[in-house]
Amino acid sequence: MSELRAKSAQMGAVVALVAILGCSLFVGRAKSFPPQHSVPAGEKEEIVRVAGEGGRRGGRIVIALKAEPKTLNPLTAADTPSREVISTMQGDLVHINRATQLTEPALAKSWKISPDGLQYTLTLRQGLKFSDGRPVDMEDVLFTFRVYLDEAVHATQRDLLIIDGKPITVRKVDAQTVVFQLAKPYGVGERMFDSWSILPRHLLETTYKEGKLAQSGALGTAANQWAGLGPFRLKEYVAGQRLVLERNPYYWKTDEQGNRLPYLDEIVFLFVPSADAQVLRFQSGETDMISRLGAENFSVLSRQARDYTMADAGPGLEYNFLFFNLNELGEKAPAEMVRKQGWFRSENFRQAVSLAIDREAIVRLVYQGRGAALWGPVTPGNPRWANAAIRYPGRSLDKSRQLLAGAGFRLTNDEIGGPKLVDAEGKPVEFSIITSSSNADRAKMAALIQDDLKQVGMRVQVVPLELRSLIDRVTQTKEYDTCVLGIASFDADPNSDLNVWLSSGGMHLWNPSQKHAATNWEAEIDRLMEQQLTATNTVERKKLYDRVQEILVEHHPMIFLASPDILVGAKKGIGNFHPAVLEPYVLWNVEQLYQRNGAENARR
Amino acid sequence: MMRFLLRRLGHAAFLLLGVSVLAFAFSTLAPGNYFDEMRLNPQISAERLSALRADYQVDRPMAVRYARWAVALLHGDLGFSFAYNTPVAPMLWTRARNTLLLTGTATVLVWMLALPLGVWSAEKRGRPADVALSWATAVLLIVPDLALALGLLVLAVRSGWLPTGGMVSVGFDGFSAGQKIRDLVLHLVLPVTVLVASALPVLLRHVRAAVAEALEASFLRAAEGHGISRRRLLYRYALPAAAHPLIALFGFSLGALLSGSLLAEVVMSWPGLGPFLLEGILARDLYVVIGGVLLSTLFLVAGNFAADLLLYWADPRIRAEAAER
Amino acid sequence: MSTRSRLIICVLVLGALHLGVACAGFFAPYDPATQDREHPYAPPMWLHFLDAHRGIHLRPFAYAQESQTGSFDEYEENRARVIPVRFFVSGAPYRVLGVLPLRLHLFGADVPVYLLGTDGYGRDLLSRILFGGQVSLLAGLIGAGLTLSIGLCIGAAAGFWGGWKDEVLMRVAELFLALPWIYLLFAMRAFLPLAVPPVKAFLLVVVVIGAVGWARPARMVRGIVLSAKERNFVRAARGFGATGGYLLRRHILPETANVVLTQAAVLVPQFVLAEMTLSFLGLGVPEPLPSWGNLLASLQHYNVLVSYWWMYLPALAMVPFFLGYLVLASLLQGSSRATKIEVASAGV
Amino acid sequence: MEPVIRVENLVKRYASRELGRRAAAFTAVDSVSFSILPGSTLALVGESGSGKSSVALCLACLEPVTSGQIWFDGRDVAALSERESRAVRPKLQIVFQDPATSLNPRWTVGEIVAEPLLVKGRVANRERRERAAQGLERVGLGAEYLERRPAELSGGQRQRVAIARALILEPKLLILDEVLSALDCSIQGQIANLLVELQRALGLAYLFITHDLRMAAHLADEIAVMSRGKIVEQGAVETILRGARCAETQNLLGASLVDRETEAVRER
Repeated sequence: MSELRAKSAQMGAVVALVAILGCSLFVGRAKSFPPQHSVPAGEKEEIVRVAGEGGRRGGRIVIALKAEPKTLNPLTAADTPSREVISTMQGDLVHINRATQLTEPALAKSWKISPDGLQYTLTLRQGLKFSDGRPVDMEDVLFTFRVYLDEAVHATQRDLLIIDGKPITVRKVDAQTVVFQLAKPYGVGERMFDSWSILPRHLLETTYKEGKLAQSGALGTAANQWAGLGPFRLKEYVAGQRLVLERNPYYWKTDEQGNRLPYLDEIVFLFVPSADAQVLRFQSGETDMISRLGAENFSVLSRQARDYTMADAGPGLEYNFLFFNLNELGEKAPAEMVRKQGWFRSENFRQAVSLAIDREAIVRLVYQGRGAALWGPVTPGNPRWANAAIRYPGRSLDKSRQLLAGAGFRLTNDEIGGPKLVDAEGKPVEFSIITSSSNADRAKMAALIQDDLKQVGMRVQVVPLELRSLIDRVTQTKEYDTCVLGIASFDADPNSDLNVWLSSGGMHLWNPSQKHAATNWEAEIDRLMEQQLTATNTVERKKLYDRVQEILVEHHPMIFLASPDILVGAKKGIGNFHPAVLEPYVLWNVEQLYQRNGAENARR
Repeated sequence: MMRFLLRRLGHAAFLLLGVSVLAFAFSTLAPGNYFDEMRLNPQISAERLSALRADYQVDRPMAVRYARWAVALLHGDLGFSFAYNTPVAPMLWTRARNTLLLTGTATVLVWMLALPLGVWSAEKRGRPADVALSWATAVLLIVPDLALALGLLVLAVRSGWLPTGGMVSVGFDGFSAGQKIRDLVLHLVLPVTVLVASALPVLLRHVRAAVAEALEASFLRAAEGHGISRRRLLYRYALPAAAHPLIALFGFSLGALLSGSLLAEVVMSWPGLGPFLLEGILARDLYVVIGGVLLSTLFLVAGNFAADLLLYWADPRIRAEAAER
Repeated sequence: MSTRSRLIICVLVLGALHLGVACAGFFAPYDPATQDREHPYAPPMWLHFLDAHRGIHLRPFAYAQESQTGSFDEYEENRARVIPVRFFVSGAPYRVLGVLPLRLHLFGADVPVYLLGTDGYGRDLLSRILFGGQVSLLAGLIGAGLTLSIGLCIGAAAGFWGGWKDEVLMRVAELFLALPWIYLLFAMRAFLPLAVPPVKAFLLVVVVIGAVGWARPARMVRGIVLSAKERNFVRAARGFGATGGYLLRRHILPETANVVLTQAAVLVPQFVLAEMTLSFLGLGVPEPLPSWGNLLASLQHYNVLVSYWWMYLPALAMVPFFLGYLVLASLLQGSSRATKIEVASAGV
Repeated sequence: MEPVIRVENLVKRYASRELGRRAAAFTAVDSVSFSILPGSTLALVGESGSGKSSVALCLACLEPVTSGQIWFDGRDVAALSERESRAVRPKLQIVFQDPATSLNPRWTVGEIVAEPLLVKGRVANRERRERAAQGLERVGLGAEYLERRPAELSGGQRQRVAIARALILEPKLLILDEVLSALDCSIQGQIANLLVELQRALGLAYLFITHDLRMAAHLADEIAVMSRGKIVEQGAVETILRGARCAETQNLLGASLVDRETEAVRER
């Protein structure tokens, strides 16, 4: 276990080395790719020079996606494959480096935050061009945010631009400068500009005016009808089979030697629906990289490693947990449910359950040791925000039994099946855990918990439900006892999980969308989260968030279980392969990836 | 004949109507809808979700949605996919084509194998060769298809002889015509093997039973007595005499062309209708599913119809009866 | 050997196999749900009679397995630790056929002995296979029985009445063949209260599949009934005043008997295997209960497929059962030459 | 003497069925009239497809009649419902061409012969068995055949069993639908003789349906020739044989010389 820790720490160090050194100016035009639309005279092209191992041009990388991306349109994309593909095709103003988890200048070469925290002034890089060669100007930026904010478009991320109920306003100052005006200070600072793809106005304005913007960017879109500011651009889509992207010759980054990035000519996304089939494809050499590996498949690949490298990037941001149904029960709620909730509402009961669960066994049996036991919501993969004071005290059946006895439960003996826990009224403690049937890991966790709780006399049934049915029960009908789920945060910042911790949040799973906080401690979390949202000082925010974590651990609305490591693999021939624990795990530095052996690759 | 055609058309229309109504009803009964998964996406707020739901009218009563869909269908529109945000029909069609390539090959192959093997084992019925064959098919029958498919894939990886899934290699577009065909054939081998292995035992049993029956009919015994060659007897007399049930079976295999290969397609990541529909079902992508179901139903109908036509054409008794009266 | 004596042997063998599964508790050394978290994916232990010093033991023994440090699933046999196996020991409590509580097991040892290895939770595979058979065979029998009895009734009614009733029933059958049943299953599982015991929940799913699967057998039965109805001995019986009920009972349904039995023999394994697919959709037997379907379903995982050969053993355990059913089917088929053709032609 | 059965203007039309098997409504029997006296035999002769078997099925109440009357036992049988006709049927029994298909292969001979009693009900097992044995004896088979199954019998023996079954309810009229044509020549003679004997002993009326004019002449008192659903010629045996007026009758006279076995195959 400790060995793994050390390994992941090392990995982190490697990743940190690749951190950008900042931007430097690169004067002049790209030599090999004369633009179709020339830059106005006197305007220079401001290019980012990226540190790191220099690669060689050419070649192709093939990578599998578990499903077809649903769209190329950053406005409507909601699924992981789409986001992964879009991240390689689009650029944002300010970017969060997935390895360092810090912001870095991207399309905006610099930014300034006013002292009151309400005004963000961003300076746009000069001489930028879309992947079709058309120059980028401030109108594109304004168009982008107009579109994202337009309610009729239904951009999936629109809510992130609404602060304190008021949308951000965007104002152009001059050709290179834009000002974002907030209604209230926003703690995340410039991080909020990450992932807002700057859209090509020249291609989308007509469709926008026709009100069909949400429909554009379908997979069948012709390559010349789609453009972005990412390292790759659309080349070809074959329904059900693959999506091929090609090098964007106008990309705005170079390596240290001044060679225009990206190195690769092509990146091919194959659609391989099952995780096991993906492993097979990787093992047979048909794909070059693999990510989102389960621990079992990871060890199979590691055992048989031939011409590929497997990497354990350490715990990611995914936290898995068990939660109880603490929703307000209506008048018509069945007596049985009322009784069960009587137990669930008892904090001693919840804590007893938590103490009875063997998290080390979960890490070992579910993740084959490639994960971390969790006691609080922030994983070791997010060292900046984790509350170091919170530690997993270990499993204790004795303490668990004591707590239960203190809460009025007692043990009786049943002939078959061992001791049985009954509540104060003599009713046996029996409840169900629902899990998603499509996630084998969580199903396994539930089965382990079932066995753990049997030790303290609780009879638990595991009910695997297909994902939609599960979500429907948790968020709509609210007919369930307990549930095992997991959340993988997009970003290390606490704000990415705001919806989970706020009592009014739709993902406040144990009791979502409350009008008023149901308990004092939930009210306190609300207050703390609101405070950190507007605090501008990181140290202060951390202090507030630490307290949130403490409260969660104290009251156990969710019983945190474990966090899996990010497990990936790549062919030995791939250069600059440095997986991150933030999505996209292996493609975050796609512009720097290269094929060491170009000739061999060309033949394939 | 015309009457018969009209009747058949009526059946088909009834079937399609029934299937579409019930598919709609089931999908309404099944909990959750496409937009539910977004509930677990912390970036999307509840208001956004309800706006989307209203936009796509998933909250409207079923009858209203069905009516709208049916009207659109009459205009040749199968509806819109929630997930892909594009019309369903072209998406279905590309995938159906891939599926047909796979199942078509497998169906031809399985019949080419089952007919001679079935005739052969019917001729040798009761003898060791026939017994051995029937045990072999029995074993094939109880191996779960899923295990078979995975086993073949593992073999492919270990040996490196065959591709481990998909329909074509990555560089397919750059290949010459010969290479293209070779590549496609190599990719077809594994999924076709799985399909053939799962269909062969049952078909073989039917062929054997039908031919054995025909061989026992008295007129064939008489023909044997007249000194007709064994081969001629088997293929010119016995097989046509056994045609009736086999044609019906052939209709079944035509009908299953679109729906019979889900498992092989998913495991071998064949870009066909199966994985697409499964994804649609799990994601509650309503119109994709209903479109797919309708398409498979259409094949079912067409398969039965083709069988009837073949039967009419192949069975002299039916033709003579119809002509005489 | 005559067909009759083969049939008897076949039925006897099948009966013995089923009895073994029914008494799973006695043959299985452990409770199928007991986890041994120190021994996930432990390979099968061999029983020895000869020890390392060539000493002969009358009582078989096994060597203890100890996991290698730093590894999740690699074990070493510790030759120094000998575990003698005892017979007719008292162990985990169980009930015979769900009624009679007992603690007697065929064999056991002081330290767990895994003759067929363990699964990912360290559960004894032998016990799981034996107990799994109970659920799976029950499901297979219920499902096949239901499908066939509904199919028989509807098929016979359609074939015998003919006319518009036949027409309607057959259209409905086609409808049933074409519908996407997965939806219904999702809907059903979602409406089922969560508190339903797992076996019951699963059997309910089986009942639904059984109930919707009638169309195919119904078409077969209808084909036979249609031709049986036109047979001269049926006409003759009508000729001396027989009623419809009499004809069905005495002449027509007996004609379908072999086909129905043959179908049953094929359908039982099919229903058992179908559970694999159901597990895939989360509708199978839930943890920690074993069933052949969910034991096999673990083979879907690539790592299990290539790393732990003993996880194939459940498939092997099913072979005698399924072969038994198939042999029974072909024996029954063989004893009814005349009706074979209709089986195949029933689709028209 | 009052005839056993009197058929007046019998018409049988088949509606069209699925798969174009019968494209339009097709008239199998067109205004057929005849009557049969007790103890006498009418032979209905015609080529295959001439409608004679349809007449047999209508008379036996096994097919509904399109129009016309069938007077039997003082009632118009054709007008009876399915349920009512059940009471009449035992009195007019039919024997089919192929004994292999008219006997249920699963049953024993004893069960087959006694089946009409089983249908009638209220007959004890033992009595059924005794009467079956008597019935078998009447057609020249011993009680040792009771436990045999049809597959173990020869064609002639099977036809005897079928006749025994038809007689067990003591009918007045026996409809013999091509009962001889599936049999070998020598056996044909034996069965024909048996029929003659039975008629003499029991005073039965026969409707003897055949395509074999010579056999008809051998057995019948009167002959009716059918063609395309109509009776084209009717009269005493000698009249027909001597002065066949119709082309159809002449054809049939010729056809009688053709090998009967091939004929049987064509008839299915």
